[in-house]
Amino acid sequence: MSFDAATVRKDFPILDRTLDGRPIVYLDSANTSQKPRQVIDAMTQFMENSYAPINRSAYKLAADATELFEGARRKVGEFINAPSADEVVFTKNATESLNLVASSWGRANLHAGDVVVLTHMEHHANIVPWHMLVAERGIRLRWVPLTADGQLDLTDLATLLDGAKVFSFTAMSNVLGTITPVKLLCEAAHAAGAITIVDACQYVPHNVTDVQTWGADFVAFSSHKMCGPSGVGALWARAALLDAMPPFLGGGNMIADVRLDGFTCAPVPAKFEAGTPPIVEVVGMGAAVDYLTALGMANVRRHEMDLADYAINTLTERYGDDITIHGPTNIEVRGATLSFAFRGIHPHDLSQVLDQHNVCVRAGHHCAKPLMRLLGANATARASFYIYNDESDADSLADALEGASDIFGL
Amino acid sequence: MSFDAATVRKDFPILDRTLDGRPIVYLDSANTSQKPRQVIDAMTQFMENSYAPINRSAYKLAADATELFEGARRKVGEFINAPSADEVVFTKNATESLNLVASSWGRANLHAGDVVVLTHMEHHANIVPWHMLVAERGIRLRWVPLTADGQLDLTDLATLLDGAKVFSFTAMSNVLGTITPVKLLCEAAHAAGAITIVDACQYVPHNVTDVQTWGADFVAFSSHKMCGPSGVGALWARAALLDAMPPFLGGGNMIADVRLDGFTCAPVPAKFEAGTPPIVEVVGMGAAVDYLTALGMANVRRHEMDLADYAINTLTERYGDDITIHGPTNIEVRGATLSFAFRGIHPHDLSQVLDQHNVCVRAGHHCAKPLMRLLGANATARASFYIYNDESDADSLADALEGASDIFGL
Amino acid sequence: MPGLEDLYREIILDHYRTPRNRGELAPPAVRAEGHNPLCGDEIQVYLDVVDGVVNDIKVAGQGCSISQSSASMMSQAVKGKGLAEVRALVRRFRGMMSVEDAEDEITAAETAAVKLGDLEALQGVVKFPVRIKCATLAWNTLLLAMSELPAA
Amino acid sequence: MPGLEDLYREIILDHYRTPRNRGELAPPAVRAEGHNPLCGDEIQVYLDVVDGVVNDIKVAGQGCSISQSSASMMSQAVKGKGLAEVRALVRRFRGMMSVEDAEDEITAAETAAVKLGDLEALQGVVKFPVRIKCATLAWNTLLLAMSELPAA
Ligand SMILES: Cc1ncc(COP(=O)(O)O)c(C=O)c1O
Ligand SMILES: Cc1ncc(COP(=O)(O)O)c(C=O)c1O
Repeated sequence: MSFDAATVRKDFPILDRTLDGRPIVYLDSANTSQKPRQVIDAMTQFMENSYAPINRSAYKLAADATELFEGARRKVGEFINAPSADEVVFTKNATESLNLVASSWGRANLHAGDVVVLTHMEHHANIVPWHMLVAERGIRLRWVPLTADGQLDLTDLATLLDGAKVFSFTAMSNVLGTITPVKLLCEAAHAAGAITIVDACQYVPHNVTDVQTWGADFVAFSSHKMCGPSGVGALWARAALLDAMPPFLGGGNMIADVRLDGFTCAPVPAKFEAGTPPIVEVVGMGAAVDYLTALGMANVRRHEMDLADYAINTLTERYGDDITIHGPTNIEVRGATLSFAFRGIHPHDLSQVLDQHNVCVRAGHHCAKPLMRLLGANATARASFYIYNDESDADSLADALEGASDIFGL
Repeated sequence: MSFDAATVRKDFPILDRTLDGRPIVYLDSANTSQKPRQVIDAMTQFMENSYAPINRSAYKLAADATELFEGARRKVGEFINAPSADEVVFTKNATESLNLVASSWGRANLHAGDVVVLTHMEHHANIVPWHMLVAERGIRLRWVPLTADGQLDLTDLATLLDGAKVFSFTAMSNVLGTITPVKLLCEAAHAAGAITIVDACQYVPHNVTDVQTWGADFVAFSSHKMCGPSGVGALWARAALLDAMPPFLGGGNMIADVRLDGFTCAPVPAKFEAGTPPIVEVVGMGAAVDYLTALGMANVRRHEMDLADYAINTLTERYGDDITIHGPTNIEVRGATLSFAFRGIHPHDLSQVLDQHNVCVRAGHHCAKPLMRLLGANATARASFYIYNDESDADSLADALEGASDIFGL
Repeated sequence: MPGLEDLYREIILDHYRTPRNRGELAPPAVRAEGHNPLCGDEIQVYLDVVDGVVNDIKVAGQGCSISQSSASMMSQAVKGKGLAEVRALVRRFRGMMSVEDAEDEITAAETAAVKLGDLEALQGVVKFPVRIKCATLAWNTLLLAMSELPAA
Repeated sequence: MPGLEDLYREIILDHYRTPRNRGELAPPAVRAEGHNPLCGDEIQVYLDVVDGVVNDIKVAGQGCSISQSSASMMSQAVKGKGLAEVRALVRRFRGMMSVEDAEDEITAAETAAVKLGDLEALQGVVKFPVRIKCATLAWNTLLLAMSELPAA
């Protein structure tokens, strides 16, 4: 199948819109992606025709809704090549997925002095839950450093992993765009006896994901970054790990029995899905998976490689030393997420100027403050491209930058 | 304003639908409510025109989305008469709200031997999180028993509360329909030095809610039961309590700073909203609040009192001793949620038979197994009425019951 | 749309009204407990196995017509059978309920050879997916009981 | 739509390019740190108060033009002022940024009487709600520093 961004773009109503008479150049998909008509319609139609409780009531309407809901679980499972759909736990976002692992697996398995290995390019969602266990349990953290071009520096990996219980790392950096060698990292971790947690929040929306080839133990991601609704995320994990873990949140749906003096848990995935789930959102996430599957994730990846290549070339040819693009230059190991510094202008000011042209980029620490400090900045501007972007968007970005330095007289 | 269920009903597309040629008699709103056109449209329009990240990016689209999102927080705050919108924390559902309190306030304040008081009519969401603290911390639970007609038996309340740290109770039972005297219970708890947690999941959708008059410390509820989207809930709490509590989930948005060696928290409510929130769903919840406000919650309550009265009379007049309706007979202290037993037919079988007439009732333990055991059943059938139901729905239920006993030859 | 007559066959209602093998067994019979989290049904299966053969089985608990009749028919079907045969029967029954079991030492041929007899009446349950959990509750609890038997 | 000229007034850019009172102060000056979680801006305010008057103030940290110029202007505005006057100024400035403060001992009249001078240039920020947090960062950090002063 050939991939045509212009056709894809037509599926996204918001990109048809103008603001102050000009089209929107949306370059903030690493933050959250826009929603195609197909997903919006799936949610609307579900609410108009089929909305009902899940896994609780027996009437047809509820049985049908349950079937749609569990069908979405199967779709999400297949999308990442999970051995079984029952290994897919729906959460509210990737942050909850990671907290679930740290809290449930972590509290059951980690004790004072135990080592958890992270990397210097983690998102706060994969740092703070571990800091909380440092404070509560006295576990210790070790950090995989970075190379000059923003890849993981694996020189001392074996030493870092030595004696570690957990290696938790991102599959793709939301700041640098770096894609990490997940399979190799899982192998190294397992060789050292550590379990692996993959933060695939930035990877799943942009690449063919195969949790079995990775050999990972836990994989976390969010619907809203992959054309799906907000309010839902997923955690995939090996059934044996989920089975052995204590529950996370307590309440309805996650129990087999509750008595005045205690409770027993339902089997997975229900065990980790306390309370009324994001019913409509799960169905919408299933529609997003259908949408991406129809595009073909290999096509998506190829498109984004081309686009990253084009954008990097355009910006560097035009601005030379005035622009610094962080992260790897090798397109094979990076996605189309470009953090950059421009003529010493503070990213916040830069984004304000770009916004005059409806060019939407994020300025800030991107929830990765430790990485920011290593980059020697407290913020970067970040342009992140997705399926609905094409070369014209990269050109718009380049054009809009032109005016920026005038204002600040720098 | 006068309240007309037939007009209200027109706002709900799903109730216009037929199944096998017959209309849907939806009597499962205590489980989850249907969604009016106004809420569906608000979500659709937001996704088509205004979707963007919240509280992170600086461009107009993001600023406008943030304003809509925070506007919804103000609406929700006003709906329950919160002193400040910043005291409203968005969660994924009431279950998460209650777990947040048990985990965050609980772990910071409860130690071995400390007493938490619950009632015999609590939902699992207000039992299991405490059982988890019993296992982890060695806290002790005491239970407020029930009277014969399904109200709280307050005879020994002072004794039960004596020395307790927490009193956590429902404002309205999802099984019996009982409305509890929240203000009085809060006063008694405070007099004993205990904090109060109100599970208002069944109360907020059906009544005028005023957390200040209640004098409660924490109040939890869900959007999906009050005409709003799935995937979002709320926790209200006094600012001073929230300020003093440790965080719950760790990640983006809830931090002020993150370093390799630790983190500091953002001010509330951000402190308790880790990760990308249910953006569209919060906006939809705001629309649901607008919708209910326009109807007038006092009108809603009056409508449901009339309807409960009518349904109870119709069923008892028609079936006499063949039907047992649980819970209070005094309409003043109950909502329009009717659990019942009919001619010894198992509720699951009963609901199957009713479903032949598209009468949707829930059969089961309603996530309140301890209460079920007290009722001497392991399940009840439950018909729960809401704004879009009227007397004809009660009649349909009564008619559909007719055929039930034939099949089982009982 | 499937009608109620597909679900509530006469033989099912008969087992519901007059359940066979109800009661309890004292140790050394093993006891297992099952819950249907959906409807609150609870079942206890007491299993007495002597020399690899089901010597006696009793069922207690509460439930709907489908879960109770399935339990009653199950108790009749397994009584007197060898454990391997029981396993094949469970597999066959779960298969009829469209529950897929992972491959194991029981071959497809062995499973297919199992006679279901009266249990065929429960076939109609598949058309009511929500009730499948009612029909399989007793069987899953039986598996649990078997897993708790002392190793021979 | 408000234009960039509303935001980036010349006087703001001047304070951004040439910030006043940059640096640190040694104890007994108090130090407070502020973060803008949105953009990552960090600011440190050093406050030296003698006999209830701001004897010296220094500002360190990194930030955008708005947060840096606001900090610079603030430092100029409060230096030499008594603490009560500083409090009224903070309130007045936050008011201009449409941040509502709870009633306290400072009256509305006192607040209204405060002269903002150069700070008026930041008025345009209100039209860009996301930038309000940039403009108020230094001021909130000043409040923090004041709260850490030893009781007189
Ligand atoms: C790499 C990475 N991990 C985790 C997250 C957290 O995802 P969410 O905010 O959906 O919980 C994000 C996105 O914000 C991310 O980019
Ligand atoms: C009284 C009560 N509390 C708590 C809950 C849990 O709400 P949710 O499932 O939305 O988390 C419910 C509804 O299921 C309820 O009825």
